[in-house]
Amino acid sequence: MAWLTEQEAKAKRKTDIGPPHYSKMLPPVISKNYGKWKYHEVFTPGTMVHVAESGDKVYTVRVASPRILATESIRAMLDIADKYCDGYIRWTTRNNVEFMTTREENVPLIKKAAEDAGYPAGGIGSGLSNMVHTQGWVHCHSAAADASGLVKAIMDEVYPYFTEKKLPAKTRLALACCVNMCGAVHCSDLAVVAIHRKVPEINHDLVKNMCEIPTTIGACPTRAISPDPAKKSVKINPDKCMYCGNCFTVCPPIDIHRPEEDGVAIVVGGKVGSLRKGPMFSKLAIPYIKNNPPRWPEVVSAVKNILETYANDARKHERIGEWIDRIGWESFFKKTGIEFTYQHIDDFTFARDTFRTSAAFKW
Amino acid sequence: MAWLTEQEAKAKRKTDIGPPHYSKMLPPVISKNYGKWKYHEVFTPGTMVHVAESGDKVYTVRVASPRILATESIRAMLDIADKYCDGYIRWTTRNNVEFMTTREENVPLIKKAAEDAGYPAGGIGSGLSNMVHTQGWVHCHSAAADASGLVKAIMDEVYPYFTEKKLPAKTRLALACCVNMCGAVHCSDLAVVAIHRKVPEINHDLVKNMCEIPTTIGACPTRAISPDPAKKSVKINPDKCMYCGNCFTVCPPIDIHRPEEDGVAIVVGGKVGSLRKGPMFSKLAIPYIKNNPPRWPEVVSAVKNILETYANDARKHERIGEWIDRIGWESFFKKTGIEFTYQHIDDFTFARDTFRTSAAFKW
Amino acid sequence: MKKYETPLLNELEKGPWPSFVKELKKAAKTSEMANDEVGQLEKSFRDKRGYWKHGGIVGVLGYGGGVIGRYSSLPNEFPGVAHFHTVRINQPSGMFYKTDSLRTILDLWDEYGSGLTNMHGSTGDMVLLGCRTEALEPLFAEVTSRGWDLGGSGSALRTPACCVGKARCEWANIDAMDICNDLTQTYQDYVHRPAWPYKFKFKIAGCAVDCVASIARADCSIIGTWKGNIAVDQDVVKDYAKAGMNINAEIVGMCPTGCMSYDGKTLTIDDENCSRCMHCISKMTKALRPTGERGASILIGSKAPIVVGSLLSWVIVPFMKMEPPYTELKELAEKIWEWWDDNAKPRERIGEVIELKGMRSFLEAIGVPPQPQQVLAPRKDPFFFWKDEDLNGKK
Amino acid sequence: MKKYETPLLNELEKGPWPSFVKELKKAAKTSEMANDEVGQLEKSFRDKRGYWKHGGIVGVLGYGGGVIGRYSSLPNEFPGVAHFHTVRINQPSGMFYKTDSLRTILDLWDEYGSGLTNMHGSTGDMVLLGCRTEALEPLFAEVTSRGWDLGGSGSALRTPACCVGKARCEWANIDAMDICNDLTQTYQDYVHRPAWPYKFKFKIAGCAVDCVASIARADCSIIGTWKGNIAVDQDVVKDYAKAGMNINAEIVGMCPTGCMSYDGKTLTIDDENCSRCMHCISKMTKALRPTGERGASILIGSKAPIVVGSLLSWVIVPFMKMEPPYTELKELAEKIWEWWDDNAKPRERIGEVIELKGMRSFLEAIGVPPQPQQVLAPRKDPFFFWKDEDLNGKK
Ligand code: SRM
Ligand code: SRM
Ligand code: SRM
Ligand code: SRM
Ligand code: SF4
Ligand code: SF4
Ligand code: SF4
Ligand code: SF4
Ligand code: SF4
Ligand code: SF4
Ligand code: SF4
Ligand code: SF4
Repeated sequence: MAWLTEQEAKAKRKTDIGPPHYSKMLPPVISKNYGKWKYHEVFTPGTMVHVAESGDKVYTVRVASPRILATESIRAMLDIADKYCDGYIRWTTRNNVEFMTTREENVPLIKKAAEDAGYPAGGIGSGLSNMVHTQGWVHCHSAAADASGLVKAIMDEVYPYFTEKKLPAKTRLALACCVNMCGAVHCSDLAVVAIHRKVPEINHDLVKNMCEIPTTIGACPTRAISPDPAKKSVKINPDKCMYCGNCFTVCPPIDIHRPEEDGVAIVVGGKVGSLRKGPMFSKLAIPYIKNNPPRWPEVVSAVKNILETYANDARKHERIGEWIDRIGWESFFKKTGIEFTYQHIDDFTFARDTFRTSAAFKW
Repeated sequence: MAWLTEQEAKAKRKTDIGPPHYSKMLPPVISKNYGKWKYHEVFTPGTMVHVAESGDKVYTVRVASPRILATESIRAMLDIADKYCDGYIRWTTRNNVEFMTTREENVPLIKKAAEDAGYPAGGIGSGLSNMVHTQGWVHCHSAAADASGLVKAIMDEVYPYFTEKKLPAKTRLALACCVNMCGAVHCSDLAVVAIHRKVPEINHDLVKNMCEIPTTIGACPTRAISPDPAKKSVKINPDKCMYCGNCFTVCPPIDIHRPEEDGVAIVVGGKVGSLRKGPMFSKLAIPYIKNNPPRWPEVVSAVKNILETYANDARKHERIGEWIDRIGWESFFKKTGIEFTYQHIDDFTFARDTFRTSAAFKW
Repeated sequence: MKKYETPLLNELEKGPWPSFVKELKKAAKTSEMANDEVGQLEKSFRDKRGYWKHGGIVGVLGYGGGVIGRYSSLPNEFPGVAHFHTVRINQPSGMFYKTDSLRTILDLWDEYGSGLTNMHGSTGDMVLLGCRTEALEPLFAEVTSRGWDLGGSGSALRTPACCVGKARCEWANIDAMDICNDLTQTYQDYVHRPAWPYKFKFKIAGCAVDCVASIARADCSIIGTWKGNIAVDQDVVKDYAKAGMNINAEIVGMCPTGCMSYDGKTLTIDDENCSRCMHCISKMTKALRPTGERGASILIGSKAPIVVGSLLSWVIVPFMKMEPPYTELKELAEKIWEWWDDNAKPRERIGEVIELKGMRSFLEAIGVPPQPQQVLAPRKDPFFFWKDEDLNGKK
Repeated sequence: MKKYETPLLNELEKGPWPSFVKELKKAAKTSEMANDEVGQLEKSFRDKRGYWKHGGIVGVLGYGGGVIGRYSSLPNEFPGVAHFHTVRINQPSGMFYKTDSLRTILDLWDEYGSGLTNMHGSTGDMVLLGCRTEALEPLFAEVTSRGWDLGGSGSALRTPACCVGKARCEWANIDAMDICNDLTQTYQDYVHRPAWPYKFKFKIAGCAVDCVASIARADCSIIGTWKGNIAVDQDVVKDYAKAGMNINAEIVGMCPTGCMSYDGKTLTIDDENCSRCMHCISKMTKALRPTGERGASILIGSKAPIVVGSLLSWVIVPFMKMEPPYTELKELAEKIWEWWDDNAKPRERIGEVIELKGMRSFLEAIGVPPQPQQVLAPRKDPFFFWKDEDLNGKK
């Protein structure tokens, strides 16, 4: 293959056609039974069956993915799909890969083939699924920690909960590499969010040359930035700065990176489904753990500690947030042994609703 | 008795002595068993006994009061206390009067004497107590409705729940005659709060002479008032005004009174004790009912409707707020037949937390 | 004395509930002031509006509060209420009265005022309703010479109030009446000489049942509690069951922490998970009793809605011992007032200021460490601040 | 090709979870770009910081979005990532792929880009990771000529996403994939040409289980529901019991409305009090089925925390029928956008604007009446506003 010339490209290009219609992508058993499924049954964390009104069955093998996939790896998956799944494959909303087949006997073969390729089966039912995450140092300018590296380190450690061990309920881990929170970690059972913790440093000489002052001022969501006419640059009010890095986005000489201060916070107890208690936000469990690549052992053990405390203490079907709701946050801190700090106390817009307005609580 | 002369007054006056020490006011059985009570038992809504570790008993007869009491009436009560209670009497935190005696046989006599004086016994246990209220047209410049009149009309109607009939739990009614809410009705099971609903009218000529412009501007909590230099007066931004009447307090020519627009709102579901669900704020049930003195029949029947719906539907020990919490506000509106309006939807500072963030609700 | 026709008010003399109109009219028999109050009130009922003007500053020499100035806006029509100030007499803690002691006040009030009262005002004072400016000084002299004093008003410490507590309640963990009296006496100067950004209220309840609504309407709510188990008398539990109580539905099923169980015979409490909410104890008072150490939780900030919306008090100190002379409590209160005074704009209550300045700055100023009991839940959004001292040496 | 030492990254090739480092290195075998990505990433791991610069505007002719411009801040050291833009390819609704169809994209990407992908991005796109500016136009021509198109970025309609819905789930009340596809196709212009105050996201879930997290991360969340009873197959209930399910603890006791009961034989649902939360149905899928009319609840406004804190979506329309061509939904969406456009400052999401301007003004503009389903609870403080039209003629 060779690159198209400008000419060729102009001739070929189309616009506003949108994605291919999904109907072209569906395995025949899905097309046939579309909207007519009756029930499903989970066999193992990696396998389940859906049964249609018609009696048709579709077996699904779900396998893990690091989300960053080389084309070569995807091709390997497509080969499996060609071999066992009539040439169809699917990705889930949490970046796992699903192989579907109407032939039960293919299930172990698919599992084996995927595992051989490096992608183990799991993630279905009451356990851990893939950890949703974002770009990190691999691609984003804003990242206060890497994404994929942390995820790999964490998932290696909690791996059995993906492939075999059960938890009281589905448990959703997520990671966002900065407070923009592209991972939408704000409603996860347990999420890692990378944070900066210091006001960015300004290289005034470079600002003068590289940045538009009004744009830079406008980029700050808390209006912490004001002009510094003497230096033909800007200054930052440290009491207002929330270390979001928006200024850095538009003006790289305002450097938000602080290798020794950046790190991650851990938030817990969020969910999105309306089942039982309804959707909940994740709340702060640990305000800061330092970046310690390549394997972030402190983060990994903090995650494990919370997960295992939950696994031992929660009732069946109770999500992390429901469990904490029942026992109370004061018990959460006691049982996990996590220190409670000033950072845990809300001082943001809606702080009021987080203060305890009751004389009833646990010691 | 004659008035003290200025001279005499100067000679006699003391300052900063504070109230008499409570120990001088306690019946002997109370002094003796202070801090050593063991349990109590409620006999009727008007009578109960407290039993001390020592075996001593104190019987209490609680009677209603309109709170506004003429000295003559208080003297009549003191006479009863002298006769049956060794010369001691008590008021409760909800303005009822308590007669205490160690002699069981006095109980019916006290009850009878108080009822003869016009003050029926009741208010103990799972039912209605006195309706907490404030000044109204009797004394306060700020009042958007009367207080005592509304309370009298309501209590006449729900009277049986004070003297004999039970409710699922203690039910606290309250009334505040303006949004200053001196009655602290913001945490009552059911409260009436009087409201203005229109921007005050300004008599500019009088403002010029009677009011300090900066004070007037400063009095407005929402900064709705700004100078009107042309008129040497002020103007009000109608989008910001929340009809609180603070401007009228400092500048009477800015008249907040609008006889045809003023009236009351009804809020429900508050409580203060930490039992079970903990303290709760009252929430808006009915945004407006017009002032219709002397007996406000529309308000009375609205109160009765809510109370009876609650009485029929709630579980034992469930306060109004707990009941609504269990059934959901959408069911509350359905069961009471109360119309849901734009006013019910919060648009104040903390609106966000009142919006429904779940796909689970009832039709 | 002018005779008013009161067709509207008359309607409120009917019905079983005690009638305030009857009270007004009782006083009006002998008081011109009360009589004109009746007249003006009838007019208010007719016109559906009040006729009062705010008072400006009236009071007694050397005090800045205790009297609420009020004037009729129709002084010519109703001269008896041309002045109609209220006088707040500080109630004895717990609102017990020896009858002769109270009679003294009534007699003075008939002499100097309208003969009308509120027993009591919402804050807790005995409110004497309707007094002329010139009566204030002599009335004050009479009242104080007999051992009574004025309560608070304005930007001052307001009259503290409490529940009946140890006087007649088996659940009082602290001596609410004594704390109330002690605070009132210790801080007389603050009660009488408004010197703060705004009002400040104390309310003291013996337990979490909160019979004085302290958590809803006190800048500082002091609520008794305990550290220890709930003792269960299983025999008495059986009595309750026999008497028809559905223990599983009414007690176990309503326990907010789910820490109780009942197998039809024995009631078991997992005390470590009890939040001391008082539900079970209040419904089975003969069978259940707190045991162990007693003290109070200190909560801060409740108030009515203006300006930023009503607040319930927030837990600041989960547990404090409460022994006279209550030094720890007073030291805390004084630190609170100092910080408030330093940080508030006029008419900002303590709760509002904490919200504006952040709980951390408040806690640091009063020397209270962060504790999970202070929050219902930790913060959600990751915009938390770090001081240099947090960064250095920590983790 | 430069050979990087990667002692730190190597650590992440170990362990049972699939390794992104292996993926990077697979691509690096043939791609200079991927190779320098590995080099720069190793440096990031060593220095604990990223080395990227935000992109400014890069893209394809006539489109304002679909490409995220990104440049290394160390282009001399890592020339392969001097440009390292990402290209968002709009995924087919539901993320099913025919293998040959997907191979087409892979082949193109090996030719024009780094060979690295994200399957998928958080919004739902197929993300092609690492592309030079000059590759964008030809790549775009190749991709579109094969029936694919770019997804959204910038202040535009973002690529809509949905759960698997009717394709493979027994609980889908609406055709999530079809709605997703229809909205994507109908609003191609809005996806490709950012013309709004900020981004706008649609996510569509077939039921309240919300397997696409729509309620947490979509400006408009469309969630399937039903109006009708839950049909109970009592025989199958018995099977579950026999298989060891503790129906009282796991189902009845966890029903949030308390509307279920089970006497050891029959499972009863008081449907009027069911909130359709999906708990019981999801845990006993063989025994319980919704019946009756199907449609969707429309919710508005969820987003990540910047600036005013994270939001969950708010119920606006409790129930809407969902039949193609989804006219009612589209009319609603268009009214929402119009009001948003009229009222938002740049970079204000719809939820933020509703909060600022008040729910009433929003509902009035889009023609939706107030309904109790829109709120968890009514307002508390009595500071509500009255329009003249409310005062005239009402009550
Ligand atoms: C006398 C008084 C204290 C005082 O210092 O004056 C008092 C006295 C008692 N209260 Fe109270 N409460 C008193 C105001 C309150 C208040 C405050 C208020 O209403 O403003 C509350 C909080 C209400 C709220 O949560 O909104 C209050 C909530 C309770 C409760 C909790 C009810 C519940 O389950 O939510 C109990 C326990 C119970 O009833 O089982 C209780 C129980 C009691 C007991 C049984 C305590 C005891 O063992 O002596 C006392 C008599 C029972 C009764 O009245 O039914 N008392 N009680 C107050 C009487 C007011 C009145 O005249 O009616
Ligand atoms: C007399 C009393 C009502 C009653 O009928 O019982 C009362 C009456 C007034 N209150 Fe109050 N408040 C009274 C207890 C309360 C309470 C309840 C309490 O203290 O437990 C509250 C709610 C709790 C709180 O403090 O927030 C209360 C919240 C207010 C407010 C709102 C304050 C706020 O921060 O939101 C104002 C407005 C103000 O301060 O300007 C207010 C202002 C007023 C003024 C002084 C209005 C004024 O500017 O003149 C009222 C004088 C009425 C009059 O004509 O005499 N009053 N006020 C209560 C005091 C009697 C006493 O000393 O015992
Ligand atoms: C690629 C992706 C993360 C990923 O690894 O999957 C992503 C990456 C970026 N997001 Fe995001 N967002 C991505 C999904 C999200 C989501 C999740 C979702 O859409 O479901 C969210 C949370 C939901 C929401 O919209 O609030 C999200 C909330 C943000 C925000 C905060 C917006 C806000 O209103 O709070 C920003 C900041 C901004 O818009 O300036 C942001 C900005 C960015 C930028 C464009 C930062 C920038 O200024 O350059 C990131 C480019 C990264 C890069 O280097 O390529 N991204 N972003 C996701 C898009 C891929 C795709 O198209 O499928
Ligand atoms: C495949 C997928 C939809 C898709 O379009 O891709 C999917 C598929 C199913 N989900 Fe899901 N869910 C999927 C993402 C989600 C999400 C979204 C997310 O995680 O971001 C949620 C919301 C989580 C939350 O609330 O925070 C989700 C919460 C559930 C639940 C609710 C669990 C609970 O009790 O709270 C169920 C019901 C259950 O497990 O009993 C469920 C049940 C199911 C069922 C059984 C539905 C069915 O009858 O087919 C499907 C397989 C079960 C399984 O995976 O255990 N699915 N499911 C998604 C798989 C993601 C993955 O790779 O792991
Ligand atoms: S979360 Fe932040 S750092 Fe991570 S991809 Fe999104 S914008 Fe970039
Ligand atoms: S980091 Fe964020 S808050 Fe701080 S100055 Fe920069 S833009 Fe403003
Ligand atoms: S509630 Fe308002 S009108 Fe009533 S007494 Fe208090 S300040 Fe006056
Ligand atoms: S009524 Fe209140 S909000 Fe309106 S102008 Fe007067 S002071 Fe301001
Ligand atoms: S608050 Fe507690 S101690 Fe005080 S009276 Fe009420 S129940 Fe008794
Ligand atoms: S006090 Fe409350 S939490 Fe404790 S056991 Fe009793 S009901 Fe349960
Ligand atoms: S959201 Fe509902 S319909 Fe969609 S996949 Fe999940 S369970 Fe099925
Ligand atoms: S769907 Fe939810 S609310 Fe309805 S019966 Fe089932 S568990 Fe209860």
